[in-house]
Parts: sequence; C-alpha cells; structure tokens
Amino acid sequence: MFALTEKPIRIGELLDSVTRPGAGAIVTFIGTTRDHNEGRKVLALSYEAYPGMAEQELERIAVEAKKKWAIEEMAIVHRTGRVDIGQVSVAIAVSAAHREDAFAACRFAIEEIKRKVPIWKKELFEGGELWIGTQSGQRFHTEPGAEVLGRFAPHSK
Amino acid sequence: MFALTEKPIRIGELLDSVTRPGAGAIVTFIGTTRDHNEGRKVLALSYEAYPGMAEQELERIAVEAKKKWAIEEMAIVHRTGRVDIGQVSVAIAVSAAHREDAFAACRFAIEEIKRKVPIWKKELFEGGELWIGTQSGQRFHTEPGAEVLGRFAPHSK
Amino acid sequence: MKVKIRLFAILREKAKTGEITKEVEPGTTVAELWRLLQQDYPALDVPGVRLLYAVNQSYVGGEYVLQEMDEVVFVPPVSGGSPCLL
Amino acid sequence: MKVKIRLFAILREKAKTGEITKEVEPGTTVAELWRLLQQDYPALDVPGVRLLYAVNQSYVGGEYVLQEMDEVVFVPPVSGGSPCLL
Repeated sequence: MFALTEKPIRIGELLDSVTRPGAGAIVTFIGTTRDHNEGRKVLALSYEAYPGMAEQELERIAVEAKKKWAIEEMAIVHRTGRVDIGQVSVAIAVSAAHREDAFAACRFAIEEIKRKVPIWKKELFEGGELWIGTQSGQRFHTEPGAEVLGRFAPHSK
Repeated sequence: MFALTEKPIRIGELLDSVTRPGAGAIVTFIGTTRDHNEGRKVLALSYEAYPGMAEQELERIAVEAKKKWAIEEMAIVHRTGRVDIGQVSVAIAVSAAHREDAFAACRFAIEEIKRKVPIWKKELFEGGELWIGTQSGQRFHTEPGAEVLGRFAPHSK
Repeated sequence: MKVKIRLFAILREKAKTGEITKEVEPGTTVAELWRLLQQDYPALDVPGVRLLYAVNQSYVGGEYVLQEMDEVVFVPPVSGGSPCLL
Repeated sequence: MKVKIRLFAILREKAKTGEITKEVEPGTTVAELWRLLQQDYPALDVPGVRLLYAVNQSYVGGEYVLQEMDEVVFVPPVSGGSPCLL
C-alpha cells in the first residue's frame, strides 16, 4: 500500500496490510502536526503532492529497503491537504522476521520520504504561512556525493 | 499506559495515549507471533507475567527513556496467555517532538523489555513446547558489567 | 515543439498557475527550460531555493533533452525541509 | 520466620506449584533460600538457566537478607530469550 489520501489515515488498515505469518516485528513511524516549529506557533500543516510520481517514489523506497534489509512488507500512506495539530500526516509500517530489520527500514523510509518524494509542506502559523524548505535565507547543506541539480539563487545566473 | 492484558491489544488506544500537541513523531514497535523460530514450526506463543512487578518494570523503562531522550510520552501494553500467529504480543508507542528521539527510545524500550521485565514466553511448536531462554544447553553471553545474580547449572553448586 | 510544465507548492503560488504549455526549440534541456520559464515568470526567481527536475514522473539531470509533450515538473524542496538533493 | 515464594513459567511447571510459604532462619539470604528450595524441590534444578532474584516486586542481589513475609520471586530468563542479566 503506497498511497496519498485527503482523509484521516487509518493506522489499523496500514498495520493489517503488512501483517505476515513470517513477521515477528512491525515498526511504524507516524508523523503528526506539532504545535511549534523554530519558535513559531503552528496552527496546521498543509501538504501538496505531485500525484502519480509521489506514490511511485514511495513504492521505490520500499523496493530499495527490501534490497537492504530482510523485511517482509512495507506500506506508506501520506496525507494531502490540511492536517491539524496532533493529526497524522504520514504513516509508515514495516514488518520483518526480526526487529532490527524493521527498525532500520522504517527509519530509512522516513528519511527518504523527506528527501525525495514530491510532497510539499506548508506551515500555517500564527502570523503567516511558509513553504518548509524554501525560506529565504535558509542554508542548505550539501551531502557528500549529492548532485545539485538546479538552483535559483539570483546570484547564480 | 503500562499494562498487561489477556485481550487483543488495541493499537489505536495506545497511539491515542501518547498523542501530544508538542509531538511531531510517534514510533511504535509491535511484536507479533512468527510462524517459525530456529527451524521449528511455531503454532502459537503463550505469555506468563508476574503481575504488578511487570507493569512496574514497564513504567520504569519509560522513566529511564525520558531521562535519556527528549520524548513526550511512552506507552507499553503486553499480552498474557496464548497469542496466535500474526497476533500482537507487545506494543510500544513513543511520541516526541523529533523522530530521532522517538526511534531511539522505542528501540531502547523493546530491548529493555526483553532483558528485564518479568514476562515469560512459551513457544508451542509442532512437536512440543519450550520456555524461551531456558533451553537446556543454551549458552548465555555475559555483557560487560552485567551481574549474574544466580544460576542453577548443576556443576556450579 | 511543445512541453507541458506543472508547478507545485511555492512555484505554483509564485507563478499563479499550476500548468503551462510551452513551445521550445528541439534540443532544449530541462535546465534551459527553467531559465526560459523564469523569463516568462520573473516571480519564479525565488532566492535560496534549490530545484530538482522531473520529467514524465521521474527525476532527471539538468542536461536532459526535452522531447515533444514531455511532462516537466520543477521540484522545490520537499516536505522534510532538509536539503533538496537527489 | 516465614517468607512467601512465587514461582512462574518453567519454575512453576517444574515445581508443580506457583506459591510456597517457607519457614527460614533470620539472616537467610535470597540466594540461600534458592538452594534450600532446590532441596525441597529437586525438579527446580534446571540445567543451564540463570536466575534473577526479586523481592517485593523489585530486583535484588543474591546477598539480600530476607525479612518476615517478604514476597520472593526467582526470575528465570524473560521473554527475550536472550541473556537474563540485570
């Protein structure tokens, strides 16, 4: 199950979709809207996705995880639209025979989602709104070996 | 929430009990009965607990985790009695502002449960049954600094 | 030769549109298309933001040469709020 | 002086009882109680299993000196199936 949804995410369904007789462990990661961020009072988050590619990239993360760890199944659901405080924006479930693999693959999945799945987060805070990752003046850190595919800083033209 | 239960564990309740406005992440670990173990075909597991002390030790793990990581809340529920294949034997949920803390504390909790909470697991497999951890001839590894409080190997008397 | 451009999130808001069909010369790369688009929509010149390029729902490098009716998406930093690197 | 012993899991099955009240001399340690108990119940002499001691629902060392009406539990390896060490 690799899906986008505008409706509240049902964790039970996600768990059912990865439950396997050969699995002794299921690790889940659930992202929720936090009421504060970098000193701002957050009211809600709003997610926008590139449909089609987003689901495909989610599934690609599972394929990659299965190459790296002995996991049984992975499922990921991501919300789009407005997500209020305490509500779930993303849920990942990973089943495996052994817990070490489930933990590692789940951690990998959330890092990969936040790195390369085309889903964008707008923070609605007291006094304004902000697309996360695109604040003017934000400093980006280049990872070793990572390729910067484009930029639009005015001085780079 | 630190509880033993004879009934199926409800993950939704566990999640609700750790959901906090200040949390951006919830990590859960769910242990399920696996259909195989060390070459044996497993039919079910059966858990027996020392009531009172077991819950107290679960809560102690949460207290310890809160000292080590910036987590908001932890909840742990453990089944007693027979748990069939694919059913949940233990569930841990940890909420935190940031995912790193939630992952670390959740991992810590399951390792600690399996190390020192007085809950015992009997494996019912095709051809017999076995209290896990007490197989004759099992070799125990001593961790550095760990204190062996007692033993009853016949040669040690 | 025509390509279809889709804009999301901050780019969609800046350009005030989510979809643009643009006529380009054969041989144009996706990085060149971005610079052409910024000429059409100066509001897209958002400082300090790095982009990825996606064509037909897969990430590509800036040197990718556009084909007739390609669907092009310029991907601003995704939800992590961390560096937007492939 | 009386103490209450509770047995669980493999120990309960081996001894065929879950609860034993035992008369001990003042000054008896919990480790000594275990050896006395093994004399009463030779079936408890399970090879290759390490025990922890708990008194009144907390782990204690083997040198703990028993008090009147203490609840003593000998804790065989717990569910992890890994080394049973405090």
